[in-house]
Amino acid sequence: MKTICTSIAICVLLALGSVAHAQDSAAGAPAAGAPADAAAAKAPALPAWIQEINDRPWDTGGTFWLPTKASLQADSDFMFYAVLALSLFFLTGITAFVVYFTIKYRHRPGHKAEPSSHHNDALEITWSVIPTIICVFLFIGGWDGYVSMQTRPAEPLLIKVTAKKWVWDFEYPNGWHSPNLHVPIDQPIELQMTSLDVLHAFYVPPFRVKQDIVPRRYTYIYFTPSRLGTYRLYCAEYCGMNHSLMKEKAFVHEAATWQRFIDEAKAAEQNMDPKDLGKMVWEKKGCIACHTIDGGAKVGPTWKGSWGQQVKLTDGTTATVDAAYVRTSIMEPQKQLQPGYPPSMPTYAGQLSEAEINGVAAFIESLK
Amino acid sequence: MTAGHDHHAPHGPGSGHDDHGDHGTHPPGIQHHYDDAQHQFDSGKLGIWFFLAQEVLFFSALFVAYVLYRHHRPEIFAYAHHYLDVKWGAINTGVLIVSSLSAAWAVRCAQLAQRRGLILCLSITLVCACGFLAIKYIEYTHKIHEHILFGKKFDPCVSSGGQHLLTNGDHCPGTKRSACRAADVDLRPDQPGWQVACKVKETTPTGTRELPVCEMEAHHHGPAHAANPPCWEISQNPWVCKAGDFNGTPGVAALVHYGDHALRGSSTKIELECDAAKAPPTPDYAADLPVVGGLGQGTFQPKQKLSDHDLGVQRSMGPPPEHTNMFFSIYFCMTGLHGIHVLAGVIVCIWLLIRAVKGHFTPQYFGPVDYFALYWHLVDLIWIFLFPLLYLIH
Amino acid sequence: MSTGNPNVSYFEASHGIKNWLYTLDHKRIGLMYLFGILTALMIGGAFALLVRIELMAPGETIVGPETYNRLFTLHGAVMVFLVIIPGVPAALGNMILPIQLGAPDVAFPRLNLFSFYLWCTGAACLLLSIVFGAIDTGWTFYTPYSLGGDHTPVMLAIGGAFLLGFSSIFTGLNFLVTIHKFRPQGMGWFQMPLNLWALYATALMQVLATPVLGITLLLLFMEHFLHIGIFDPTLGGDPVLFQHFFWFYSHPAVYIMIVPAMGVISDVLTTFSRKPIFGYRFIAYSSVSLALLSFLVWGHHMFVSGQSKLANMVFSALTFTVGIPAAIKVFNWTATLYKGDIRLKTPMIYALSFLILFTIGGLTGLFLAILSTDVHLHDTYFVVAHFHYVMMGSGLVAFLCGLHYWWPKFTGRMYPERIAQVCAVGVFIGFNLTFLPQFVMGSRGMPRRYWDYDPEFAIFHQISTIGAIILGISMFTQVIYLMASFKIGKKAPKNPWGASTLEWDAPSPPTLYNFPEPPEVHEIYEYDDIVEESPDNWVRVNRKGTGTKAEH
Amino acid sequence: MANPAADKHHDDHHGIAHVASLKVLLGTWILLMILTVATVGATKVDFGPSTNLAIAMFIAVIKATLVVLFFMHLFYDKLFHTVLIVAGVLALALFVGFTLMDSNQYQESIQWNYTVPADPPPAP
Repeated sequence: MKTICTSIAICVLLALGSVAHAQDSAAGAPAAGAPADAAAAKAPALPAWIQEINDRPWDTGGTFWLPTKASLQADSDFMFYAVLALSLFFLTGITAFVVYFTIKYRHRPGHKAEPSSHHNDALEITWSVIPTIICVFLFIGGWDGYVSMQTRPAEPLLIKVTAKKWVWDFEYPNGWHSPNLHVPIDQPIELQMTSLDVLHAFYVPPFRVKQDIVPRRYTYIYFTPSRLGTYRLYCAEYCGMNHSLMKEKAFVHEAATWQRFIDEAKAAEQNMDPKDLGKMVWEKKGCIACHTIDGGAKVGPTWKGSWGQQVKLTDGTTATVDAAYVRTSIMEPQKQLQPGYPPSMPTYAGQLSEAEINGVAAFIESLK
Repeated sequence: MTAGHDHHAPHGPGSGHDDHGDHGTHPPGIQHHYDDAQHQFDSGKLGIWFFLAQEVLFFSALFVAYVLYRHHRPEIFAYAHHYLDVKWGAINTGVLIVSSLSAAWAVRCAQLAQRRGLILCLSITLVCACGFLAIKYIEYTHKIHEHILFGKKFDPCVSSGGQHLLTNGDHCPGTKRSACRAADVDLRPDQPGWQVACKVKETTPTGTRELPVCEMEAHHHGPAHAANPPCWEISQNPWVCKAGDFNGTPGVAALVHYGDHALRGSSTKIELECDAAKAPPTPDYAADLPVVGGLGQGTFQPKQKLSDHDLGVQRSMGPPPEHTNMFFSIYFCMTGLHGIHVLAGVIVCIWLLIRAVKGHFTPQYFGPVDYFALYWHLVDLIWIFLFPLLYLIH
Repeated sequence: MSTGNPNVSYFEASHGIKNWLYTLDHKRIGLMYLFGILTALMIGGAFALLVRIELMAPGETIVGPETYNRLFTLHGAVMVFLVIIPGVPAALGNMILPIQLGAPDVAFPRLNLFSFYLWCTGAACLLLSIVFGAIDTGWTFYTPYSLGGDHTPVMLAIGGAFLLGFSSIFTGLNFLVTIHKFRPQGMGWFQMPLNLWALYATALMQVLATPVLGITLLLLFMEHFLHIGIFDPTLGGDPVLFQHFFWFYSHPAVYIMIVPAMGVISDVLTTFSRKPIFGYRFIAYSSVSLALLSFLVWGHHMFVSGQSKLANMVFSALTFTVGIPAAIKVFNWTATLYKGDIRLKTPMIYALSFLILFTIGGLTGLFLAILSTDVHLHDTYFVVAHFHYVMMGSGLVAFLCGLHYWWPKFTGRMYPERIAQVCAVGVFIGFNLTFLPQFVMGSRGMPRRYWDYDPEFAIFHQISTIGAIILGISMFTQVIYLMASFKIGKKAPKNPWGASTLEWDAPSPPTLYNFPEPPEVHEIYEYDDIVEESPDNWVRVNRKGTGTKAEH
Repeated sequence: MANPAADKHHDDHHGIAHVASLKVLLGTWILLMILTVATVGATKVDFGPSTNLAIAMFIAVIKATLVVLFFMHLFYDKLFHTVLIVAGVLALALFVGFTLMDSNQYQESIQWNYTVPADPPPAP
């Protein structure tokens, strides 16, 4: 019996280890350690000061327990520390009693259990009522901290968030789209969020805000940034293979620089050379997750040297890779599937502007 | 060894089926670990009651889904329940109640050692149960044939003019739901004729403006409309015609209907500008209906506001509201799961019939019959709630 | 009833594999459950170790993202459905409940066997899904992600969980009727051991909550294959509705995991302190009130998942009411140690570590019940640490405590005491080393289910992985020496711990119908009547009868 | 089929469990049939959607209690069995109530008539 158990455990370990390795060599994750976007080649097209801001590392400061406080919603830290103190008090109390009793009344020759009352209603009532009172206070503290997060401020700055399998897209009032969040300081922000495929969650630890993003529905977050800096932005609801790579940055700017930033970035993107715009789309809109530009194998076909090639499609027909081919495979990817690749590309209809589609085509063309 | 006994059918799809009665060769008596027949019977009774409480919970999620969707999207239920045939539903309810009576009677016969009565009652229950399943089979095949199914497969025949939507067989006078958009709904398919493309101009003392013509909106005037500017709804009354082949039969343009409240003041003049090429010759029918003549000067008076009933009928004529498939998802889940429980009951009833014929049941040992009857009453109970919830929507 | 010679131990009552596979004897079924659960525990533990080794360093260490997602999903599914839900009730409960009641068997022996085979088929389906590519949806199957991807593994996993659900329902139903109808004369509701109160409360939850899991998985199954659209937003469904359905079962499920564990601890603490339990009625009532309150609080899993403000407020308030009975129990257990005569045998070490770990688990639950802190802490490693403290730190530790406590009784062999104590301390240290850093990492913002994480969390993951290895080793050694004790274990006396509940009057291992002759019911906390004749061998001295009271 | 032995109403408790008298069985059955006809008839009259639903539910509850009390012998049976079935129904009501309370709040934010974002105009 014993040998059976041990052998099962060992072979499960080995089988999974080996299967795992074979399956994943194909996926190939970005270089370990370095955040995904910093490794991308410098995009010369953006003005220097925008690029400098984009490359700033995110803030890893904060106390032992909590990250830096960067929004008014972070006042909930008081409740965190209150409950922490309360818990430590009760924990040390219980542990002290247990250890003390175990040592004092440990079994030793001649020691017998002295008779003691084994029920004392007064004591029972006290240690039922006291926790109840504490809980009432905890609930009230939690509730009014939560309400400040959930009531819509007077006239918030509306930023539309669209989450998609493994990329973020923030739309600013001037119509500029960016994978990173840029917000002015001390301005109440409203994030109107929706998802295009599965559940995601917007989570910026320093802002202490988190809200799931549900497909075919709008969910909202209201917060007011209160500290300049760059903070990490995570997806907190499990959403599939690259859930752990769906990470971006949230920037808090001065009010003036924020306005200048989004205007100049938009302008830069508009008159950017299509090739560079295509490269930026490839990085920011999630193409990088499946298509390589250096000929390497990944989930989808590589873009390098594919321009003008005759490609065989699963339905037997052949097509040349040109602007029309790129457009249809962006809009209705399921129509043109190359054999040997999983049909898992989602449609980008309505998510890429006209300039961006031409940019992608130009970028692929430039990858001779 | 003594014949053990078990008390209920732990079934549910895919989980295999345990038998109900005992199958020991020993004449039915008391299992070893019970003190006496009373102890064994009471334990079984308690076991079956726990099982019934669990069955109530097993159906709970479906009732939650039903209540949620009916509360939030009543138009789906108002529209879709026309597809269900109340006649068959009522017959099924009757059949189940009869089978419930015969099951209860069977228990009585078992207790009074009336073996023939027991066999008769169990057979009646069995026949009724099979009848119930047969009726369900009829209803399901009708729906499958009409494509009135759940999820993506919901593609029934739509817009059959004044009558309700029960269509028959292949003849689908209207358009398939998947093909039809609100605009090209043919509301009187059996009368070919004209669809008039019109524009509405509102001249008020301050000035005239052209109002957008909303397509025929089958939904209720929910918030979606609040955002749009006040618009005119060309709501087709039963005699509107369909665009295309004109063969001279009479038709009338439209009944213009300004939202839900009466016209604002008499100074507003509504003009209906119509496309000459499609205007039919002067139709000759009921006087109070507006007349469209010539190029666009047709002035007319709006009819009185439609009663709820008329609105309901009108709504059931239009294309199905968004996501009507949800009703049928819930309908098929509820009646399907209930059907599976009836099927399990049938299997158990057959098994009990065999044992009754073998004379296993005595006034001291009739547990299985009693537990089966309790289970059967619960299945009947669930149908008692399903029938009004699904079939009798108003 | 089960066949065989009734006056030898149930091992020798009948031989041959057929007599084991078709047995109706609750002890054999309990033992077969135990082997299945220990194997599943090893498999789940292996997945956990692979997850922890992968998280040793940011980026890819041993596996890529898809396999990592499959590993943590399988770890969750195997541990929840196969190990921790059937653990104490099905394995230990089946073994001990009838003997503690002095009954020859459970109320419906055949249903008991049917539950076991449901468990086996469910387990086979769940583990078979690995062969077909394993599921990567998380053990919660959240839609709409779980609706995509290839269907066979998800179908198998859902089918498996469905069958395991019914196995749990029928076990619960069996226990409820047995406790109601098979109590001997003189054992009223308040003369029963607290373990039975806990099993009663658990069975209530099993019977009333698990069917909702059944219907939810059925709907998910139909959603997957027939696209009925009830959870798929593109067809009008609502993903939050799935979460309501799932958590309406899954919160009572987490109480199905912890309440029987509390029952075991209530018995073990009083035995090894040689002193009646403090506040018997309060502990008994808090078990049942936990069972009832567990149906009210499922919304606290969904505070940030799109649930409305009103519902969040209501669920947050109700969640605090669930905390109170647990607190009462902890206080009563600590009071039981007062003025006792505490022997630190292995079960007692586990019971004391349960007390500490459950206190930490319970208190960290407060952080997550408070709305404003939960928004920050939800779906981070803080939650992972909290539920591991409650499920593993309390649930599994109590399972091991009960396993060691009743091992002599149902195997007739003593486990090696010294090694067991070392392993118990190993479990305590390894567990704390693994999960304390995760609290800090979580509150600093490390999200859950991340295959690649930011470098600033690396130090916490490394400590956690080392702890996991220590934990893995001590768990693994336990399985070895427990299995070895079948052959080389010392013969176990009738009452090695001097416990006073009814099962210790039965021979170990018990005969086919547990007691050669109907047992005599005693007051359960009369420790003065029980005297230690020789080390680990206690004898009940009948004061009324013989009048002589052996001196200590 | 008629039971020749004198069927005194309340002498049934000498057996293992209560024997339902024919009068009660047939009476309940007839009542159920009448109520079914009534509930179908009630839909012919238009009291407005909510009242119609209330009437249908009221009749269904009466029928359900009839079945539970007389066909399932709960009227003559142990109280604990009633507690059980009531517990099941209460859990169901709790489930429905809480979920409805929650989903009531977020219905406006659901994009019910979701139109796929229009494709950008084709390249000039």
